[in-house]
Amino acid sequence: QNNLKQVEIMLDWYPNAVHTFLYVALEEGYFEEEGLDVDIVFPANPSDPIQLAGSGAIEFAISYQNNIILAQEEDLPVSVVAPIVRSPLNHLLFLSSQNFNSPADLEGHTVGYSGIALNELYLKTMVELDGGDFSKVNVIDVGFELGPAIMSERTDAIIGAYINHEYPVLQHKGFDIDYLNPADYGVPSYYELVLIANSSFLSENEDIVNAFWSAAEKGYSDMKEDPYGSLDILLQNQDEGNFPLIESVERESLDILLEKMESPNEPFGSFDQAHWDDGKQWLLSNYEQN
Amino acid sequence: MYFFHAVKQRLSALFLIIILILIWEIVADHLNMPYMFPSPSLILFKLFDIHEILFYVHLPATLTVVGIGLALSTILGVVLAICMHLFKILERAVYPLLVTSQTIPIIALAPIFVLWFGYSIWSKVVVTILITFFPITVNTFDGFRSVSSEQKEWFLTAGANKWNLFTKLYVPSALPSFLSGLKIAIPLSVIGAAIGEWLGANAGLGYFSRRMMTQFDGAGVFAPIVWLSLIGITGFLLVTIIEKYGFKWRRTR
Amino acid sequence: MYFFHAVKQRLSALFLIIILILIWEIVADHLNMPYMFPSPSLILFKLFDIHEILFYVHLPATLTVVGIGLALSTILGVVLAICMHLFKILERAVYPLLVTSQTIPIIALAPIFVLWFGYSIWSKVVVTILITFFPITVNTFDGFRSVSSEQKEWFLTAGANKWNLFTKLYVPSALPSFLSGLKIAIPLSVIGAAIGEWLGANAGLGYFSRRMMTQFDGAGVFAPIVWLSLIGITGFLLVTIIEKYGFKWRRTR
Amino acid sequence: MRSSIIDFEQVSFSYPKTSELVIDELSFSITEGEFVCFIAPSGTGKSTLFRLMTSLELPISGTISFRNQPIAEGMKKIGYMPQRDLLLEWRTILDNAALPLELQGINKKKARKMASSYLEEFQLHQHSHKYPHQLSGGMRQRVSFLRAMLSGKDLLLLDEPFSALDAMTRMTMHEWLLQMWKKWKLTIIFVTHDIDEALLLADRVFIFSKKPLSSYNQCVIKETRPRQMKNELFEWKQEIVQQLTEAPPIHSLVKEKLF
Amino acid sequence: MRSSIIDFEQVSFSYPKTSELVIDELSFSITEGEFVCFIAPSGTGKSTLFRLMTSLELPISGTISFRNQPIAEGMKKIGYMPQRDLLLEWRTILDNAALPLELQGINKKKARKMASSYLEEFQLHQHSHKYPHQLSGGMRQRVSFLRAMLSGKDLLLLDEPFSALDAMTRMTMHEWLLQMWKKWKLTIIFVTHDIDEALLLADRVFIFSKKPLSSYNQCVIKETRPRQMKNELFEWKQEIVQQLTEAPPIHSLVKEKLF
Ligand SMILES: Nc1ncnc2c1ncn2[C@@H]1O[C@H](COP(=O)(O)OP(=O)(O)OP(=O)(O)O)[C@@H](O)[C@H]1O
Ligand SMILES: Nc1ncnc2c1ncn2[C@@H]1O[C@H](COP(=O)(O)OP(=O)(O)OP(=O)(O)O)[C@@H](O)[C@H]1O
Ligand SMILES: [Mg+2]
Ligand SMILES: [Mg+2]
Repeated sequence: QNNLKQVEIMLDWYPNAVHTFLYVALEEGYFEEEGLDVDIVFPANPSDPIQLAGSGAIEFAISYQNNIILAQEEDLPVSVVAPIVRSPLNHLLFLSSQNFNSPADLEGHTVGYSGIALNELYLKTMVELDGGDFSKVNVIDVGFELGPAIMSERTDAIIGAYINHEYPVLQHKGFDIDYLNPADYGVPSYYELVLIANSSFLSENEDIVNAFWSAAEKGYSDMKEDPYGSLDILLQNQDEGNFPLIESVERESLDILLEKMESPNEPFGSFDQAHWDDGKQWLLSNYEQN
Repeated sequence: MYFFHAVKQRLSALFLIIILILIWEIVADHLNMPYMFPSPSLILFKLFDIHEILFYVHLPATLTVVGIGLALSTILGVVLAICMHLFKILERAVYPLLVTSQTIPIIALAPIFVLWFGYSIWSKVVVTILITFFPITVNTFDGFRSVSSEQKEWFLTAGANKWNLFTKLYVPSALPSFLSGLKIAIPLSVIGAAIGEWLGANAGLGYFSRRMMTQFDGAGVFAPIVWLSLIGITGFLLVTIIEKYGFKWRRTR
Repeated sequence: MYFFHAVKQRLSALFLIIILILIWEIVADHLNMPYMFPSPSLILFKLFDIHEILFYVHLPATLTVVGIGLALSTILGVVLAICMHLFKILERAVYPLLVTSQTIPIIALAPIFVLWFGYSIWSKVVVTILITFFPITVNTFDGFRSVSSEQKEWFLTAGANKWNLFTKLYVPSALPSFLSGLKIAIPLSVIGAAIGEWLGANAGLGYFSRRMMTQFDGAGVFAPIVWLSLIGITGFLLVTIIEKYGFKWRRTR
Repeated sequence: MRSSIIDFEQVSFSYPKTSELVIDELSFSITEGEFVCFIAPSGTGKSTLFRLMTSLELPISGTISFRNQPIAEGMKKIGYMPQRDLLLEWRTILDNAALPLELQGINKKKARKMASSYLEEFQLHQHSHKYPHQLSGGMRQRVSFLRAMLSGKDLLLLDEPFSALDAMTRMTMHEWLLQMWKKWKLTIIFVTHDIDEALLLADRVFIFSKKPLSSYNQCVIKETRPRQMKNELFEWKQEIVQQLTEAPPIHSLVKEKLF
Repeated sequence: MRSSIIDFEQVSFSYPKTSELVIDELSFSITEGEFVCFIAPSGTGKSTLFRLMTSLELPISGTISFRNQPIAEGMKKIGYMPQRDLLLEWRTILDNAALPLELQGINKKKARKMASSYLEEFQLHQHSHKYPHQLSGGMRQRVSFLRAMLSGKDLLLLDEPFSALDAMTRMTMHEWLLQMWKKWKLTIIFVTHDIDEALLLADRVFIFSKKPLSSYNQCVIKETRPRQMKNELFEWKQEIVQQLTEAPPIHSLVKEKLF
């Protein structure tokens, strides 16, 4: 146990169904078999995983494709290890009573986004493709508190929320929620979640990165075989009170996720450079800072 | 003449600042990680680069919050201190509550204020008030308490009514202490406004700085902070000047 | 005997608190929006419900940060105040910097601390120090300045050396003012720890509260805040007791 | 005989949290318009008597009356000059002197003008814009004295008002005080350690010699004013000193032709 | 003749930010072991002279020397009792009195014990655990006096040390002071407004009458001590009062058989 190599991975968010494979790998001892002692930590802010991986404070992190591209443009030393969720989960959510039918209806309304400014770009693309005037939409950074923002009707809609998390959770709380999919309004598909590593760590410790990934893959195949059993491992790992996950919600979530982590011609973790580059091109030509 | 004297007085501060900035510049250049440790020259450059938007959009937004928050909190704090001073029962009832209110980490409650007040200016003002209210109240109240009982007794025997006692003895006695409180409160008000903006805003220096953070723009994070510091320093200096010219009797010492 | 007296003294505060809580309960029941405005009874219930984890996991984490932060900031603040008092040049050089440092909204910089220090305890301790440092330093320093020149002159003519002057005149004179500063700093330290935790932590009362916010659990947001307040109040009362029993000469008034 | 203005009846007093009795069943009465001096060793309780008269302290037994009313209500009719001058550090001399006038509701400008004319009489006018810490001890004392005089009250309690003054200045102040006393028909109680001063000013001198204060000897002086210092004074002084030390059985000396 | 301990040579002084001159080219010299009294009207500059001797203020021209050295270096050899007692509010009487001993490096316990025995001589021992604000004016003054005496210095500057004391207590203090003066071979400069006191104590009385301080008359008293108050005193007093008022051309009175 003493000669295990210690590494840290920072999740993109608090643990939920999408992280099941990591917890399975941990619980079943796959990491240990690979000679790794893995510590899973969660961020306090949405941009922390990239930045901490960049600063070298942690070895691995999970983040979003477009955010990673922007970070690399700013010379943050982070490199892709493997995509985890292959298509967007990020949706525009609102209470059904708002009766938004298409993004242009958002004109004159307030939309909250999580601390990632990229969401503004998604929203702008959606509104403009629908023929709306984006300058008439009031956009507000509400940080991590996406759910409360619409529940309390302080914002009319939120973007940056996940179709597999906030959506079922809000429904579970008894709210009638509708959503619009950015992909339907001109936002090209991208890898929602990507495993990354600090660049210099990656180049100096390729064996460790490979070991980490093969353990993660083992966790994934266990999860695919017995989704709900694996979910139980995650649920057991939650410390009471700390992140009480709702089993039914997480099951629903897992069902959505499994389809997005792997497709018939793209196995789990496979990286499509062309897909990445297309996304990058769209991003860099549309994104302007500030 | 006087101006040169004042400059000379502050020369050592200037000197220290310059040295610190130089060290910073060298270290930053050496590390070469501008996204987390930008050099001062980079920040200065950024400051000019985005001057327009900082000065005309974000500065006014933050100044409004700081101004309203500080004004309200001064009024509330002073009124409360006066009431506690006048009515012993209020002191015993309110003082513990005040302390309690202060220990509530606003940060943790602030998201809830946003739910209550919405993303209007008021959620930010409330945070500012909550953080500045305590030093003002406590210092003003301590100022009232510092009046010696002998002085008070003399006023009473001289036939002073409550109003006289208050305006001619308590107010002048508590003034220095109140201003000390204000000096502590002004920098806190800037912090309060920044916290408020962080919780939900689409303008303001605190908001802008944090936004740059998520965009990995280290210099952009620091540039609005320079402005924030300027607000705090200006306010602080203002109070210091009032102190200096208001209390002539202290200067003759 | 004394105990009953003390209780009676505080009866009015208790009374006011009870009334406020009752009003809160009624309003909360009426609104029926527990995710943003939980009733006190709900919070109390939650407090018992998650008592174990709050008390054994999150409270110790926060207490450690508050303890280390406050201790370091007291040491630093007092040492700096002493240095500024002893060396005029330092006063002129450091005081303006101190003010500037204070006006930097930590909130906006704190994410960067996280980059520097990671999610270790030190990023939280640094935030706590930055927020509590100013009141302690300023109050201690103002305490030194409050010594009348007449008293100082007497000590000089009586052949006091610097050390005598310091221990027998300046320290006792500045003590009340230092404790006032500490009273302001203690609640701020709790806030500092909470801010720090919000920015990067896996344990702590502030972290937990914010975590509950994303879970739409209103009562869960408030429950750790009750504990945070208890830390602040306990610290504050401790200083008040020291004041009361340390300054016998004031009590005889 | 005129009616009494202050009456002590079996008054006892001790400071809270101390066990020693400062005043023990003391009774005396002072007549309207009288000029009375108190003489007693240091620390016997003269200042305490004043604190009782101004109801800053309350007796533990006995009653104090002002014009036959219990004291609490009469308090605001008493002008008081405490032993330690309590000038306000943030006000100039002129503003300190004007303070009692302001407290009587006179507007600031007029109050200053009035105070200014008195300062001139005290030869302090060239210092009127200084702050208290810039004055000499005797100057502070005179400002404090003036402040008590301007309180506009019928009964004045003066606690060692001239202790920091030289003989000449003191004489001027005596003259001025007697003049005011006559003009405004004041009643004055005056604490001093200077027996000459007591003999020069008082209608009656109270000599307290025991601690706690319980009984006193008195010396009634019928000589008209202005009185002149004379050589015979010395004997009477010696007599008073003796009374202070040996505390013989209570009796009154009446000096018809002292000067 | 013994050597001089303090020398003023053409000293002038005015307080910063004021235009008036307080001291104007004053010269005098005081001999080792002398007991000197200063008498002057209120506000002429006696306390200022003391502030100059302790180098709390610096002359604008002229030199002050202590044992023929410029003053700054001699300062720590001077014990000073300021006019306003500066007792530390947070220390008991006993601890206030022990302070100068502590400053001399004596440990706290021993300092207290020593101070305690002196408090007993001053009959303040039953108050030794009180705080300054619980004392009467005269008691505070005695503590402040004791504090200056215990400073352990050869030269003592006493600024109106007994102004708040009654005749009897004052006599005790006089005796005690003279005893210490002899025993420890002190040099004492004593400011007082009480001419009797000056005549009873001093080898030499300086009479300053003009403002700014520039010249003085002096009265040398050769009578042995202890001196007794006598009837003839009165005439000499009158003479001094006259000097204070009229300021005749400088001359010295020498009183061989005053008492
Ligand atoms: N606030 C107080 N608390 C306790 N004891 C006090 C207080 N004030 C005065 N005393 C005590 O009461 C006694 C009488 O004091 P008081 O000031 O009346 O004396 P005094 O006659 O005015 O003396 P002096 O001539 O020295 O001014 C003294 O023993 C003193 O110690
Ligand atoms: N700090 C100061 N600043 C300006 N002027 C001052 C200051 N201290 C004293 N003076 C002035 O200097 C003059 C002399 O004051 P000083 O205190 O020496 O008088 P004194 O002889 O001791 O009088 P007293 O007998 O009343 O104590 C006075 O006119 C006074 O107003
Ligand atoms: Mg007295
Ligand atoms: Mg003087």
